Amino acid sequence: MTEAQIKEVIFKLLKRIAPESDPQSLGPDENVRRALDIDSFDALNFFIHLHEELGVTIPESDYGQMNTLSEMVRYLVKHAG
Amino acid sequence: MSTSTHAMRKITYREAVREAIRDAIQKDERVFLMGEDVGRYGGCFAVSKGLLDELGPARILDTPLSESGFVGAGIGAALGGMRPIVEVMTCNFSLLAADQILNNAAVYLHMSGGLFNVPIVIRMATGGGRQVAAQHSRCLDGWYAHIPGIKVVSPATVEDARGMLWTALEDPDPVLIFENSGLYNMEGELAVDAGPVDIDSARIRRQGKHITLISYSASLIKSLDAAEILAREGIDAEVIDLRTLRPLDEKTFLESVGKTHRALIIDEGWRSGSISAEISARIMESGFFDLDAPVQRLCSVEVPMPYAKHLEDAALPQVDKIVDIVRSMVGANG
Amino acid sequence: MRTKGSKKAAAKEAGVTAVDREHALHLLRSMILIRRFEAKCAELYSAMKIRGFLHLYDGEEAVAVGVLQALTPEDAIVATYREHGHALIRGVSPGAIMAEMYGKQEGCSRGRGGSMHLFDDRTRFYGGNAIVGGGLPLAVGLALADKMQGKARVTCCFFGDGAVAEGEFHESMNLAALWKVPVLFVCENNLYAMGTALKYSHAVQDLTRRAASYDMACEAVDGMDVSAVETAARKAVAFVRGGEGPYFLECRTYRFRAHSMFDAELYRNKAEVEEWKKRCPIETFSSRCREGGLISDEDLATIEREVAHEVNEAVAFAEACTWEPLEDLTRFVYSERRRP
Amino acid sequence: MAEFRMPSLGSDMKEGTLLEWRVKVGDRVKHGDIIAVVDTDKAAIEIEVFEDGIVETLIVQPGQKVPVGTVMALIRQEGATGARAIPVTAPALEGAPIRAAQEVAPPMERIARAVQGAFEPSAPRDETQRLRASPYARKLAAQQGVDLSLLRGTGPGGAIRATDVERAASGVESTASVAAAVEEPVTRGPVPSAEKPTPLPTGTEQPRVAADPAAMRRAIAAAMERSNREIPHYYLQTRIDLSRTLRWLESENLKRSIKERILPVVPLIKAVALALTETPELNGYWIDDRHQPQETINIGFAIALRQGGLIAPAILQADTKSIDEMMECMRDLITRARAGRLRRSEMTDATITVTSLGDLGVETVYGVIYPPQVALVGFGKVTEQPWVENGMLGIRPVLTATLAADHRATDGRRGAQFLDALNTILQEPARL
Repeated sequence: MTEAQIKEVIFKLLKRIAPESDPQSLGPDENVRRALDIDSFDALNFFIHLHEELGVTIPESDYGQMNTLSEMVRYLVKHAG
Repeated sequence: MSTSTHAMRKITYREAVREAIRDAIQKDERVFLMGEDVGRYGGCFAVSKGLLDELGPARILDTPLSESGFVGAGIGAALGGMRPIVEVMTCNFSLLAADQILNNAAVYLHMSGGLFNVPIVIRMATGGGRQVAAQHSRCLDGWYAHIPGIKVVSPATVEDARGMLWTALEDPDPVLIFENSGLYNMEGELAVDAGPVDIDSARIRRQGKHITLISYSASLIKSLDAAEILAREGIDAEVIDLRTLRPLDEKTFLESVGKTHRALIIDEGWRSGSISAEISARIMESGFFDLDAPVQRLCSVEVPMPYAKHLEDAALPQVDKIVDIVRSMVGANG
Repeated sequence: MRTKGSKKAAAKEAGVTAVDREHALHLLRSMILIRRFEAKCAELYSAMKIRGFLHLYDGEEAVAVGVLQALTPEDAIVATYREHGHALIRGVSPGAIMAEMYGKQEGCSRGRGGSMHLFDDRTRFYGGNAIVGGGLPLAVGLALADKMQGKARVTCCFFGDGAVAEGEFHESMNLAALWKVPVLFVCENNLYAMGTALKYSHAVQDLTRRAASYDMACEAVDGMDVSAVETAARKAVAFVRGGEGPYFLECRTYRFRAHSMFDAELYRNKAEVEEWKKRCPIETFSSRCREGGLISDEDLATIEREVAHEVNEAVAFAEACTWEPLEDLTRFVYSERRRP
Repeated sequence: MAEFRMPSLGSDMKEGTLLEWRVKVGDRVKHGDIIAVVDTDKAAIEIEVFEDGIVETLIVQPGQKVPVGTVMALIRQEGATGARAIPVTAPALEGAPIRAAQEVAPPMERIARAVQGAFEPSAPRDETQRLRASPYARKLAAQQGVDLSLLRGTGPGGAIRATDVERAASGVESTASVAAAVEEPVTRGPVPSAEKPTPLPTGTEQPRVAADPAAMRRAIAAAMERSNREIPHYYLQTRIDLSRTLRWLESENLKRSIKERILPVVPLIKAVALALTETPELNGYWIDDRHQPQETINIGFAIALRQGGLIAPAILQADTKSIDEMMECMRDLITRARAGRLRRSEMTDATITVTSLGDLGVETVYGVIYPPQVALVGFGKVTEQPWVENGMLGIRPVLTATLAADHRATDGRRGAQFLDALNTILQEPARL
């Protein structure tokens, strides 16, 4: 899966959680949860959806490595191999 | 209510009252019947027919037309240790004895600070419907129920006609029994060994869930007839027989209204200041939040009773009127 | 009748028939007790200790005192709203009567009746009935019960001339005569039905003729003369107790005070009252007894002293009595326990 | 001609002062436009119009104080259909005294208005057309959380009867009561459920939530205003060492798939439920001047909505739910809350509210109690803090828990006992 494909999935899922937002306008190093006002529930849902879409299981301990768009892409590229 | 499982028999309301009087006089030597024409005539409504011969003049006393005199004498006799059954021919004439009933019977216990109770039973015919016009058609059951110190009962069934008298005689205080003259010929099933019944509670004569019809005496019979008609239309009316108008058993009708959320009171008395007004007020006081429709009343039209049949019929509560009101209260646009 | 040789002679001399000294003292004392007790009531009424209606018996004492001599404890009394005297002489305690007028719970009717409704079961005192004529049917019934139960008791019913105009009077006279029940009807004819004189109330002013019309035994007596009343009452009671049927005794008397405390007495003149006061039952009886040597001035003083003490005791008792608690307001509307 | 009347914005509002007109004669207005600002006893409030049309007359002038129900302006409808047409005498009547301009709406229009009104949660009830509902219907509606103002009655004179309420509650709509949709979170009043004590009166006092953020804002405003006005709050706060709970949670989550993972707030809510079993006085209502503790523990959980506003649906019988059940329940609630599909009991049955603002970094929450509840528990962010235990200094994840409680119902001691119980439970997470 390419970086672009992964980004597309991320945008789609974020849009589902925050329909009024424009995820594509996020800066690469912007804190996603803060920018899109995503609470812990939505965050959990986001990880669940990522698991469903990409088959990646993200352990709780790794949540801290996925704060920004670039962090997410990096992590997912690595684990969705 | 009879708990007897024994054989039943057909009996008229009149016979049931007569049987109750005979039974009471035979059981208790203090009991006697007095009133106008109760002896040789056999009772204005033939209730005591034959009792003079059977029980003798010491127990069946004809009185002159002196309502105040003989009702007062009954009160005195009760104070003096007897258990009189005083028959006032109809409640219309009881007004001539109103002084004795209200100013003596009802207050002696209280006025004497509990020293002198008056164990008298006063029976009287009540109600209209026999084309006897304004002076002979009053329904004063509820009117007397206004008075603290007396108890007012209105038997509507042969069972109550048979069973209320003894309980009333055992009561230490004055009890007025109102027998609706329209009921004397009514036939009903009665246990062969039917005995006393309580005189302080109402009865649900028919279970239902859509509306509560609250009534007593002859109007109860009309209410039950109306409920049958309504049942065919799918309206399930609960019918309550008050039986006792004072003290009023409000628990029974409040519980019923709590279940059905609607109440129609059928009262042969006039509407203003009536027992139906009292019941309605009590529902407001204690059952307001259970109501899904305003309490309605069907009472006698507020005219002195006219003689002509069609006018009299129109003045009294009737089955078709009950049915109409219930339909409007329960129906789709009610 | 108690008689003692020498006294009897003295009494006869004094024009007092069949009254010995002891009895004379008793009669006098009874009348004075009523008079002084009621004078106290009037005083207490003005002091607002007693309220409601207060009807005083001033002038009529000879009737209650005379009639009640003839009754036994088994007999029954039905009285009117002017009944303090009857209750006192019947033996209801002055303290309980005074407490009743105070409205206290130790009153003879627990403060439920007041002045007009004194009751006492112990002495078969069936009350102070305040509906004029209302007590008569009741008395007939009490007598009927006695007759039915075969008891040789008499019911004595007091009422005024006003009651004679009531339908209940006639119904009761008829019933009593018809059934021959043992009632002694005592009409206390004081000439006024409240403020309306007999002559303005009755087509026939000889009230015994009413009784006669029912074929009832009857007699009219000077109600200001206690001995005459007593004598007539004894005769009447004997008749009634003998199973002869009812009896009508008219006691012609006069009320010295107003009808009730709130009465301007516009309907009679002072001269008339003064004229009647000359016939005061206490004065006349006491004079006769003294003149006849039956009693002394000292006796009179002793009576006055004792009565004053008794009245004061009654007032002290009533003052010390208690109010019925409000929680008991609705008691005695219906019986609290069934009587057998 | 339609009349624009001084609305009743609460049962205790009897009159209002017009502050300003936002329109002038001849302006075209449409349903929902703010056309006036009215000063009430509480605050200046913007008032909307419920008619489309042209402002014909402005009757009340700014500064005037008028009773609720007073006609303030007349709105002339344009391009109306036959049914809505002005009577033929209209020209003569236009601009005539108000009385003459009264209009009786034809039935179809009334139905249409009712439907419209149903979607218009902020519609102030016209006090001159008092809601006609039977006492039993009101009782039922309150018990089941049905908003009577959204129903069309089938009783005499259009009175709402029990059957209308039951129909609405069961989701079977009567023709005009579409908006009483059970699936819609139309009711926000945390009213006791059936068999519970007397609920809040229905009507304008009962705030409602709907898609319209402004309306929701007003609903929240009304509830919070009432809370502030009526409830004497007291606040208690405590710091809780959450290390044991978090450690336990971590190990629990390791056993679970990602879909089954449990968020930290879940054990906190469970702990609140368990603590309430020890201090039941905090679980319940203050109604009719009476403290009415409830047996069932239904924890309202404040959920912020993306479009603004918040909603606090109840986790029913929270004390009886396992951690997993509770997580599932919360997931479901949040999903449906955001989709606007909460069930009535969830909207109305909360007996206490928990609000957790830790996601946003807030350390301490001082909550406003949701009437008629008597307590609100607030959780802040879990932060690492120096912590002394047994004389040893260490770094621990620490949570600040606060209790806002109604002083009419309980006293500080009871509140302190609650926080103490909460702390104790969180130190023994196995109990969760």
